[in-house]
Amino acid sequence: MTRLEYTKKVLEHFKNPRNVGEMEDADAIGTVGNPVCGDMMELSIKVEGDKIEDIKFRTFGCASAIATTSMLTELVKGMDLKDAENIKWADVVKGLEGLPPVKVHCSLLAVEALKAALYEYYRKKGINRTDLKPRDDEGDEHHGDSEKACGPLI
Amino acid sequence: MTRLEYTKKVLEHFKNPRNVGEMEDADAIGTVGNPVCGDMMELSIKVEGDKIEDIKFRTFGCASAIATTSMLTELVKGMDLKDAENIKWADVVKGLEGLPPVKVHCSLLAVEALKAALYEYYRKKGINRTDLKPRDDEGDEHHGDSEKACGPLI
Amino acid sequence: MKRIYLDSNSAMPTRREVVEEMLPFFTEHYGNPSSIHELGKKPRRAMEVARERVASLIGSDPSEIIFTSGATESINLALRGPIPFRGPGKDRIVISQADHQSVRATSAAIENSGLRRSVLELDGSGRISMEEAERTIGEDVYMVSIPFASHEVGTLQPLGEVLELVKEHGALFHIDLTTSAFQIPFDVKELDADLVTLSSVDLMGPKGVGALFVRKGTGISGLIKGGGHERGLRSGSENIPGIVGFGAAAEYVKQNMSIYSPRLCSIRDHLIKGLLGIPDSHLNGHPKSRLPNNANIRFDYVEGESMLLLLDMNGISVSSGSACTQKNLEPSRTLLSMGLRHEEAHGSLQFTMNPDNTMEDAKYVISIMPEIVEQLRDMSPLYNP
Amino acid sequence: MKRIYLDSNSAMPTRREVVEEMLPFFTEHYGNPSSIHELGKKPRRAMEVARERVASLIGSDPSEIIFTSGATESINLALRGPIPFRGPGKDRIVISQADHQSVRATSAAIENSGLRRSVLELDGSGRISMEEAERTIGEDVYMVSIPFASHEVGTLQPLGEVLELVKEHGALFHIDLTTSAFQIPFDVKELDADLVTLSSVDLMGPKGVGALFVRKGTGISGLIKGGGHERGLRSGSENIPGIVGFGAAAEYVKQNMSIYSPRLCSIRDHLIKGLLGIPDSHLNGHPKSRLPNNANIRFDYVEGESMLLLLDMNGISVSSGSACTQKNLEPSRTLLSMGLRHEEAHGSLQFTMNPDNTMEDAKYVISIMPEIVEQLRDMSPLYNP
Ligand SMILES: Cc1ncc(COP(=O)(O)O)c(C=O)c1O
Ligand SMILES: Cc1ncc(COP(=O)(O)O)c(C=O)c1O
Repeated sequence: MTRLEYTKKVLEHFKNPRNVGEMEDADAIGTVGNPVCGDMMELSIKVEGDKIEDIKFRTFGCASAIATTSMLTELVKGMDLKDAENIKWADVVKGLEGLPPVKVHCSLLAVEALKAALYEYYRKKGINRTDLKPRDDEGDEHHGDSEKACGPLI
Repeated sequence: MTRLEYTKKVLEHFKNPRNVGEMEDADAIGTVGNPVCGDMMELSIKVEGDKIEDIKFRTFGCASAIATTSMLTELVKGMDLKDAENIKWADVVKGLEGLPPVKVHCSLLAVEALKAALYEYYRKKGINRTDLKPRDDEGDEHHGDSEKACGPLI
Repeated sequence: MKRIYLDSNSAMPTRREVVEEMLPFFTEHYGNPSSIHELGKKPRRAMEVARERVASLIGSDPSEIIFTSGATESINLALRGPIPFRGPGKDRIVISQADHQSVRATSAAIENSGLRRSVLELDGSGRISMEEAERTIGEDVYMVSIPFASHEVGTLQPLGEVLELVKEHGALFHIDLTTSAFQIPFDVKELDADLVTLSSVDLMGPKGVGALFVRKGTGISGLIKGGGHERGLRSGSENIPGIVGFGAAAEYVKQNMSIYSPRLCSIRDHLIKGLLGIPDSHLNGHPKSRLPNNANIRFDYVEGESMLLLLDMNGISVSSGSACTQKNLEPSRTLLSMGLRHEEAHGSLQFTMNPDNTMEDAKYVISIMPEIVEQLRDMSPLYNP
Repeated sequence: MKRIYLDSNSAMPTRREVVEEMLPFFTEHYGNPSSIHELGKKPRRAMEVARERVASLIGSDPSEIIFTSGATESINLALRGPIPFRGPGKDRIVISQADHQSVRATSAAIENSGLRRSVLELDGSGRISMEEAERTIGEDVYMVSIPFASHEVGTLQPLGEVLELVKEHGALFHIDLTTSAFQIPFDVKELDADLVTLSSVDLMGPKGVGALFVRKGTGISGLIKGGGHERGLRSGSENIPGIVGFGAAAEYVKQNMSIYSPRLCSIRDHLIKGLLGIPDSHLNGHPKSRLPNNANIRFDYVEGESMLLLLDMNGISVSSGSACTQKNLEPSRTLLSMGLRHEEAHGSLQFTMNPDNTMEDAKYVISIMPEIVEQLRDMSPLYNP
């Protein structure tokens, strides 16, 4: 039943999140999620040349939502835009040394936030990167009214 | 839940039953019950004048079957035939200071045994006391095959 | 670090003197109470004493108490057992959004099996509305189930009024007493419900034991079939140590409730007042008509699990009404029914006490909470002061 | 007076070291295992250790173990849970006369609800006959339930042969392991039953806890609805001290069975031999293929409860297969199915042991029994030597 429990790494990121805050001079901001669903993330990036020079986040959500965003910012800070595009949720989970299955959606959301910021960054530059465009429907998966959605974890 | 438990008096009669045995020179013997149903009683009486001069019993059955027969013999020994006829199961139960509800049928059976003996005594004297004649069907009550008969006590 | 436990809704410690009473029944008086030999006697009598003690807590006759394995089983038995005995045309069950998930899930299963179900909504204070109840409870209803109080937000329910309605329409009334039994007196002679659920752990007794009060004459069939224990309503060899502990706990509660409940009220009120000092914080549930042990507060712009974990890191145990905690991702239906928006439900915390809690506990929570809320708000995109 | 307990079928003492393991979970680690704060951890981990220990006893995966409140509940779940998942045309359950009353009553309820039921009879030794099983188990059967051994007369059942038949006809196989688990090894990898019932008290653990092994992939729905505990198959807050004790007992049994079981066999054989020295006494059940802890003897011309009470007065606890004991007045169906006449069933005694019993116990019983039988025969109208 460790599936309910967070790794030390998650708790550490939760307690001392890296790169928290707003960014006055952000080149782009990506926002995903919905407070209705219990988590919402905002990622601000500053790009210099082809690199993510600086990154900041704000998250409303559970410990894993906060930790995954924090982890993500740590992973992509200083990274080439190309490489950042290719970050996968699994990289975030790996960086955190694992997530309870029920919390994996948080890592998906963090990656979505990054893509949203990158989409916005390119859009401002006049490049339409539809492949990075955020889906409208995320968050819905854990928000049904059915008995199933209310069922046990395993 | 004392309903499962015997009174001290029952246990005392069970352990040291009065008037156990056969009687060589019995005036009449009454036998009721059926080993199939778990209890069977045999009462032998000796009559002098109008009095039950002596009485003996043998019982196959549970502690309460033995105790009720023992109690009954104690009650009627030396009694007028008339009075003996009027012994009720409640007198036996009272003598024993109570019986668990599920065992009350034993006291009925003991009284039946006495009546059977008296019936036999009168029959031998040429008097047909049908009112004392044992029923043929006793014992059947706790011998069905239905789930109900197998149900809980209360 | 001293630990402050404010999650008594999730579990309560078993009192030491209760454990002491249980102990001989594991290793010494271990016989089966149905045994007619010597070793059956002590467990049989101990079980009867326990039955009398539990009955006495709610003013019932001991023969009306059926021992079960806990509140959830009692609720399953209460809601489903009477179905075969219901009158013609009676094919609907009425529950409320104040009910525990065990009531919700059991009634959902009843609905799946072909009957119908209505769920009463709550007003902003967490109470069912009598107006809706009047509209909803009709002649086709075989049972109405209402908790004494919402276990989440603590709001007391208008049981007396509901009872009148229920009787008027010839239905059965089940009251879930799980959360209130240790803190508010209840008597089945004063409020003649047909079925009442009780739980041992919620009386500071052992886990794994519960009871259902079944008023004499109520038609009901057992769910768990077998040897015909508990008047045929609950088969299975009896959990004697558990039952003994349950009885001891009921006795303790009966003797001491009038001492500790007022104390819990004071601590609760202090805690509520202190926490509402935090900006943008709100009380969930009724300010007065609520369980003595329950404070349920929501903090705007932040999420429950995060607060819960930061409190935990500071030695404080609480529960949250959040989507992100426990076994499912749904926000509390009770909170939603009260009109809270999802994000408000997500930001709610339950502080629930037991008699071991002290005023110092409340004070410590009040001292810690502001920085936790602030820390999380500082990273919340919803918070733009 | 020293007490000699030979009624382990009715209840067993909980081992002291098992109680010791349970104790901290009442007063110290009392949290709810679903809680995500600190107090949820110890109970959560302890529950997983217990699950592994119980699984290990029968060679299963821990995820295949569902904790319940005891054998009776496990049996109800095993027999009824798969009904919604059964294949088309599969509407019959097959049980045997060796089964416990909980299997009989549950399957009777299933029959009442519209399905059908067949009950396999026993041969003179207490075994089901494979010939009858072959005739009975067909394509319309969704489940066959057979105990590892008759708990009354101790006769082992031909599980392997039945299993083949069951698989051939696409049915599920439930084995009631309640009485055998502490004394004969069993492995679900060697005998691939779909469902296996286990009971804590019958492993010298606490009462009020049991388990159902549910093989991965078996379609089954829960009976007790609620919070969705135990993979949704058994809702209700977990009885952590009980589960911990169950695990500790399973571990003890696994480590020690090979030591005490052969010893129980010797005591059993000595007891049987000694008691058969009494004239007109007979062994019920198979002379060799029987549970190590079980001796079941009948004494002609006398009735069970009377013997039981006289033994009790001499400090010996046993059970009887008699009409006059326990909660009902019926003679044992197992004994009747074996061909005993009612009066023979009434005169049968069950001597059932646990690892605390010694050869001295058997010797004492053998020394006492003849006078008891004689005393009762002397007052029996059936006995005319
Ligand atoms: C009001 C209420 N009813 C029922 C239950 C179910 O209790 P259990 O999980 O102990 O069976 C709970 C559990 O906390 C509860 O709070
Ligand atoms: C073989 C068997 N199965 C099931 C049971 C039922 O167990 P419980 O009464 O503990 O639920 C028993 C009880 O002794 C048993 O012997």
